[in-house]
Amino acid sequence: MNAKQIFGMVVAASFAAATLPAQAASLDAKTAEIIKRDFRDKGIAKATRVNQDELQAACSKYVDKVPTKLKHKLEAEQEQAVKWPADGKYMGDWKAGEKLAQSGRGMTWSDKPEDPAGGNCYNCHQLSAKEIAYGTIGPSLLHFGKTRGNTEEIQRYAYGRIYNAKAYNACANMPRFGHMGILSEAQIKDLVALLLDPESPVNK
Amino acid sequence: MGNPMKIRAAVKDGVTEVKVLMQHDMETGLRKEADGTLVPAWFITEVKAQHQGRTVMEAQFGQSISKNPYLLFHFKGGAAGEKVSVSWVDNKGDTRTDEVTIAA
Amino acid sequence: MNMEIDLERRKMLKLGGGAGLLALFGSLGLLQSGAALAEWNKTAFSAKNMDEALNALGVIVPENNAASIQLTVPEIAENGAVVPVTVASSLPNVEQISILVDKNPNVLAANFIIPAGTEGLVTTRVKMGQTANVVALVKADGKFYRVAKEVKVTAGGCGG
Amino acid sequence: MNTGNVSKTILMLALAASGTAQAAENETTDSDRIAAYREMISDGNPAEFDEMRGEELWKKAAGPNQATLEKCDLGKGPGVVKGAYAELPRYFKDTGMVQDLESRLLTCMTTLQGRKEDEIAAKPFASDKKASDISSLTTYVVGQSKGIKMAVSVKHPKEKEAYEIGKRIFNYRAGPYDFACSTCHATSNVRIRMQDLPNLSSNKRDAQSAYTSWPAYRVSQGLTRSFQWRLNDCFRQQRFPEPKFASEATVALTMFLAVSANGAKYDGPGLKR
Repeated sequence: MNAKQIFGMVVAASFAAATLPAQAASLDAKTAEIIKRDFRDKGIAKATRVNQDELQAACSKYVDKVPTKLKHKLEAEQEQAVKWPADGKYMGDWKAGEKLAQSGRGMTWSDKPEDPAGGNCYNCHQLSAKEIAYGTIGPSLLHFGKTRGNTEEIQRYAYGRIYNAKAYNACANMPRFGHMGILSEAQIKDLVALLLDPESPVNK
Repeated sequence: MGNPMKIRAAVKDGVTEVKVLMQHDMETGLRKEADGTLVPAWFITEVKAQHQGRTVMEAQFGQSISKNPYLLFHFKGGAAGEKVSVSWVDNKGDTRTDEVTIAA
Repeated sequence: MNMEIDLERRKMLKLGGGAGLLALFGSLGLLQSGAALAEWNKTAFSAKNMDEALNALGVIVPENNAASIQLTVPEIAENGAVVPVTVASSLPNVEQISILVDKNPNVLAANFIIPAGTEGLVTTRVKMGQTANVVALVKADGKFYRVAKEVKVTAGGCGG
Repeated sequence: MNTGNVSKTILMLALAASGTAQAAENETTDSDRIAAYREMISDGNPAEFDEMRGEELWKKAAGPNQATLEKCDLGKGPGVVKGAYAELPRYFKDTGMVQDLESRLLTCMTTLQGRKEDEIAAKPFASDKKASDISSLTTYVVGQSKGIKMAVSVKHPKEKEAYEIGKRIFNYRAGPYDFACSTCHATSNVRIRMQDLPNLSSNKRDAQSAYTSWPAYRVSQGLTRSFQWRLNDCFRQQRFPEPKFASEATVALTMFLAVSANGAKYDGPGLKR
């Protein structure tokens, strides 16, 4: 057995064991390098989309279990960036909201720039009792308004949660619909109405 | 000539089970290409299965049958080693015949 | 495929539609005496609603008969492109089994002519544009029986 | 497509049937109903046609060298196809890289047949409803591992490294929706719309059944889809840019997922909605 082989075995053994912090850091760096190199523009999905903001980087690094102090800092930053409606009104049209909630389209490389993004809500949440094809990644929102009431405080909470879920939970699964420019202010209001309007199927 | 079928036939307790999988796009005539042009109807209209020269199944298909049509049926009789043949024809006159030996 | 059959095919193409398989099987020598092939029922397969389709199939008033027809369909189909349908009947002398989808643009999906010695059982797969009723129509001893079941066609996952 | 057990087929169909007494006795969930649907379509997989096409392509002289792929080394020696997929991805000495099946096929098609990598990689997936050559070749090769236990090695340092990088890519959150693979695939018993989502990071059974059922015939598309396509379409829905075909990133991610499936019998090509 020559020195090279022995070295190879030592390296292999150290890899087989749990990765050490130094190795982890170098693997993180290498991963970032590979991702930047191996993704390319397609349609509206530009290669620069793989560049992470501070929040995305932290949630990736800690696999969504960010240390408490950093978590609070991130949440505070996200909250500060929420743009509340200038007219102080949070409720739109629940019918338009239901349409948005049904649509899972938007922002993929197969979507056209002029195609409006949907809310993707049913992908992850139960909403109207009539729609049986709902996802369970997020909590059920059936009877959301019925159980919580329709106060201004609840409206503001629902608006904020849709605008930027990460202001409430830094590594939430839910996208930041307002913050990232996926939905407009009017669209978010329509979704708030879907959740809270007593006439909405969500509350029937 | 159409693409080959996958046919399986097996006999058990005097009953032969036949499963046929055909290769065909089964275009309804209602589907549009991305550019908006209508894809013309193109589908299998008739299928016939024979065992030792005797017809054991005749099927007529419409546009609502799925792409790569599947058909399962049972007939009495049939012995291991005997043949089952299946033929189809589509609305453009294309056709295909395949044969399989009955397994035990 | 030899020249002769090609000629037959060309003839058939000119004729178009129903007589096709008849001519083909004749040319292949597959057609046995007394085993006349039913013609593809153009009127029935072009029917746009249930009544038209039943009319074209020569059905007067089908009897609802859930006991003697077992129609097996999924309650929910993840995809309307492939909906498996099995029709099995315990009735004696089953001559014909038809599968219809009430909300499809062409209501009649398939027609099976069951010779003596073949069981009253078929499985196939149909396309469904939306949530609809699948109808199994069985002709036995000259009488028609039917049974229907709803299949819910659901929205796909995240779009893929 | 198994033939034979007539009574079993009928029983299975009866159990899956709507409104049967058996089903009514227990509470049937929508997931059960979807499972019943999948069971009902599991027989007669049109992927078999793609396997046939792939086998023909494997044995057909093609490219500037007019060579077949019968001398292609998928890791178990030149020409050995049987069981090769169950051990991929793996490190290949001749290229000095960890390669998955499609990456390795690219190597063989370029070295043996003299074809241009760019041309193959430009249209690696089916388009206009027609299968691509490399995709059909993949279907053929995976079919030759059916029933064989997944045994993907991480013994070589590069294999271990690919696994570690793959795990990091799995958890990499980015894009306008902040999604990573883990957003949808790191929790058990959740679904998107009506589709159950396999937990690929901490549920061995999920990870095994998901990996071993790809490539698969997608009934909604009428096409057999490869594993590279599966990853590609996940990234599309993650709102990511496009991963380059058979790139290091996709191979590393495949490595992570394949290793997670170790021990299970490979069961593809599968049949999916």
